[in-house]
Amino acid sequence: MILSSTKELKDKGFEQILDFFRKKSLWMLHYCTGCGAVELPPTMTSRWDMERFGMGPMATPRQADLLLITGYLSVKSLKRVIYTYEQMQEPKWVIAFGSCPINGGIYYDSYSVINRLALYLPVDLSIEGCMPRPEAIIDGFTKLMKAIEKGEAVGYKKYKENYEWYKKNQREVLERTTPVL
Amino acid sequence: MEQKELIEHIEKNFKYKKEIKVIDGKQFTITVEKDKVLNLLSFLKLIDFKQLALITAVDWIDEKKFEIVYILFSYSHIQQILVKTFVDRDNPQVETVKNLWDVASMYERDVHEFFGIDFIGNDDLRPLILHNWKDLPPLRKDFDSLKYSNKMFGKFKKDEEI
Amino acid sequence: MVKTYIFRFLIAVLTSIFMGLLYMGIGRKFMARIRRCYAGPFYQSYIDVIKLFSKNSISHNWIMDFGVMMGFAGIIATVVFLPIGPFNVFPDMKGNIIIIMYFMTIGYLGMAMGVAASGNPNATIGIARALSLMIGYEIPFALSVILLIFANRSSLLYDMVLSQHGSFLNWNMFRYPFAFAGSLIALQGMLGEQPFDAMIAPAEIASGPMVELSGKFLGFGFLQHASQIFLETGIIAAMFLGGGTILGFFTKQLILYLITLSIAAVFSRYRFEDAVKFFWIIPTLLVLLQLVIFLA
Amino acid sequence: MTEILTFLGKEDQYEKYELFFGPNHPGMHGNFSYILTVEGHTIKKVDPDPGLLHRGFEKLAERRKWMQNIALIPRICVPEPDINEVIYSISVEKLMEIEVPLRAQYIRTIILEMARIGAFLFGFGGIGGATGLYTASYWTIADRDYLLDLFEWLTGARVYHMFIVPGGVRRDLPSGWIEKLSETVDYLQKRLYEYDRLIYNNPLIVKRLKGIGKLTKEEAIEYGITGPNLRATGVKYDTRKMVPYAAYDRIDFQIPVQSDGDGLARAIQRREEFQLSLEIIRKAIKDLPDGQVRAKMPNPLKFNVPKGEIYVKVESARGEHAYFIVSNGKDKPYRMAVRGGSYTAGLVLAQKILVGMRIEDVALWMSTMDICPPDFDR
Repeated sequence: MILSSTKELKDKGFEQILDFFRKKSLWMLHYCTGCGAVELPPTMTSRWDMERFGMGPMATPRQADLLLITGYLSVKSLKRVIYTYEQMQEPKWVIAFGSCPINGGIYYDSYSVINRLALYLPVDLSIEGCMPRPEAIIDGFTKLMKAIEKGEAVGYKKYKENYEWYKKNQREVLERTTPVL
Repeated sequence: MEQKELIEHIEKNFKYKKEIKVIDGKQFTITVEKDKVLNLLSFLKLIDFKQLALITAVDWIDEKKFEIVYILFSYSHIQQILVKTFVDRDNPQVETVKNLWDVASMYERDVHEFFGIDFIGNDDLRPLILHNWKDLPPLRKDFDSLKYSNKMFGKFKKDEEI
Repeated sequence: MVKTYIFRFLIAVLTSIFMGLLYMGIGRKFMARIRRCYAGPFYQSYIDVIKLFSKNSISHNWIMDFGVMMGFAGIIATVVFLPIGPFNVFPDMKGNIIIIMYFMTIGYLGMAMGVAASGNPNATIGIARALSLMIGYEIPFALSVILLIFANRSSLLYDMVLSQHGSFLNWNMFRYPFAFAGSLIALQGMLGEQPFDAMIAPAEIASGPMVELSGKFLGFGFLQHASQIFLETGIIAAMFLGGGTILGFFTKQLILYLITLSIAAVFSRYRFEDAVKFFWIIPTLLVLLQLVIFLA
Repeated sequence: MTEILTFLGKEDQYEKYELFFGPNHPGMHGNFSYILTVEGHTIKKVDPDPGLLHRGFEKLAERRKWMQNIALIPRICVPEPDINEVIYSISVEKLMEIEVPLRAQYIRTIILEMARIGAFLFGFGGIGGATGLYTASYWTIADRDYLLDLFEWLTGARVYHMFIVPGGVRRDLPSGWIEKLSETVDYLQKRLYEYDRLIYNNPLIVKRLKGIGKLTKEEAIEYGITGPNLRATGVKYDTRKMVPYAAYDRIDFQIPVQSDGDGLARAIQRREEFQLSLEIIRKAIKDLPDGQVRAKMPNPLKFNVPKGEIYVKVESARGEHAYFIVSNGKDKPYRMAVRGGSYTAGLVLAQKILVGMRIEDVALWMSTMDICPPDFDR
């Protein structure tokens, strides 16, 4: 059938050509997981105009290539983010904003915010700053584009290979049956 | 009414034991026994304290008490009243005020989740904000947030990562 | 003989997709200028389509596969009957407009079948809205088609184009201005631009019919939309703007599309039943008025 | 026709379904979710599901010193963070009985009004986004950036400024800033007329907004609706006027009110308050006195705040934003409770008012009420 997956396109050269098109047309999911999302509207609209890079917000995870974790993630959000990530179709990438997804940032001692996102989802790129300025966001996007072109942004493959490990970590946080302390 | 008249009015017409303390020109507190809260609140609602701005609690762990605070506001008197009551920390129970204000049910759900205080008569005390919470209610003073965070989310170890 | 037809068919379909995507790209640039920004290059839509086809896609069941394909095929099949300037896939058929109108609905019905199988309530609501909107704009559009059939005593688009030859004042646009206005409003609805974009409405139903489409399915959706832009602007261009040479035809289409977009840029969306009501009142009355003038 | 359909559908259970409106729904403002039970296009039941943005501010504030909290609290409310700093500072000043210099009060006023305008611009864009008029969101959000540039010049940050501290403000205004601000205010005034043409006089927007989520005065007060939403129902109350803080008692202004209490009235009320904020900034610039910008404070890492409790509220773009702060005389707050401006609107009123509404109006209702999930998630 025509609609079968791209798996047969194993040819490396062909994949490289496709990567060129993928990087030129990154569609991000319009999902504000945290406070960094407040800098996304300026990035999307007239002043910084991210559409110049072929990027645009998409309504549903099915249509998106890029999941933005805009800042901290509470446990409740983590569950939704994982659902969302698994609904997205490969190839897909994750960008983490700010310091919160790296080590908890200012919320390092919060009972509700996860400290390190990389334990639960494969992060392809982190953007520094609290919160990242639009320039920094666009800089991060261009870096991701370069990584995609070089074939280095392979978080989704990592997720598939280490699925058990990620699931174990996720379950530890989301489906705990005993008190922590 | 001005604050002074208002306090006099309350002193005169609300007979039960109470303690009134002025914070500043626009707000004052009234402390009552916990079984008189409902009486006081319905009395205040009658004298035009129509807005219930917040229900919250304070954990006085040294005195083994929870302080429950009802914050009311009146648009005609331009006065804020903080109605306070104390409940026992081991058996924290107080009557619901959701029959007076619809909004109270959500505040009570909130306070129940974060302090473990039961509101008798409010049957909708489902978890609201936290996900799958198994520990002590988090805003109690004996709950250590940092310890919880370290144990639950793990300190960042580079070598563990893939 | 058959080979030539297949060849001509392919040319028509590829032209429609190619030009449709080009119009989309130019339209995005145009929109961006209204919004005080630049947007991507004009060839962005081609990149998007190639990317979509390079992605994995998820199919819920074979009805979804089939429905999406059918939606695309419906539009393609319609393009075959459209005289692209002087070019006709089947020179003998000369684009019967009744067939075109009939085939155009197949695209929507196919899409409806496909997305209903995805089981997402947003998609179902979206397609229900799309179909009710269709009932809305089909009325003024059909009325203006009837008017032109009366006027030309022929239901062939080719004849309608022929009758407008000569000076541009011969165009039906100037002969029947009210009908043209009505059809232009109907075109806005056909293309699903604001104020008639209730079927997509991201803030309401999360992009409606497209909500569960991923990868190739969305790619087909994209291509369908591209062909649709080509087809629908093409029909209006042939009916009211006198067809013309290939280049002239493309220019007219583009101008029609840009007019649609500039209306879309400054209007918000109607609720769908308001939209249907609007279609049944304003454009319908306009076309009816024209019909009365014509008959009188 | 409708009656027949209703009759036919009476026994029909298949019609009802659950629709997850959010968290990753493009119509949702921020990270929040309504679980809607929908019949056809009509909503039958609403169950809000907050907590997706919960960070436990109330607990974190108890773990930090009085001064350290300044870095934490602006993060409670993202579109308009400065109100948090000002409430917190006012509470600390009132508990410690510190007199704030007049110039600092005026600077606070200017900052607050700028933040308010920024939040309104976001709100205008939200109405555009919810109704499909994307041009409006492109324009307003780009215009908001002029304010952010000024903030950046003044404080070094675009969004979280941490500029208002107990005792005054962090530093004096740089030279040339005021002139630039007046230019921006004039520019925004010019743009406002453009928005009038695009949004408020747009017949389709008016048609969409009219009658959405109609509230009466009594209902609004009963449900704890505050701010512009309350004034849209006709209650002439503004915290800035009635319980003044910063320099609002020295600035003369009129409170605009509407009477209808529906979506259109709320939108127009916001437009009027945008105008009002521009005026307040102009007046504050004109009256700006000279002098100190910060009262003398004890060592920021060591100071204790005397025992006491206080409930401080300020007017934010979404309504009354308030803190209830309890101090037990130590170097950290004993308890800090946050009452966000849209707490009751998003959680309680929604359950009542959305029932019977159609799904296409949910996003629009949310943007006219300016519901901001961090308010109740904290």
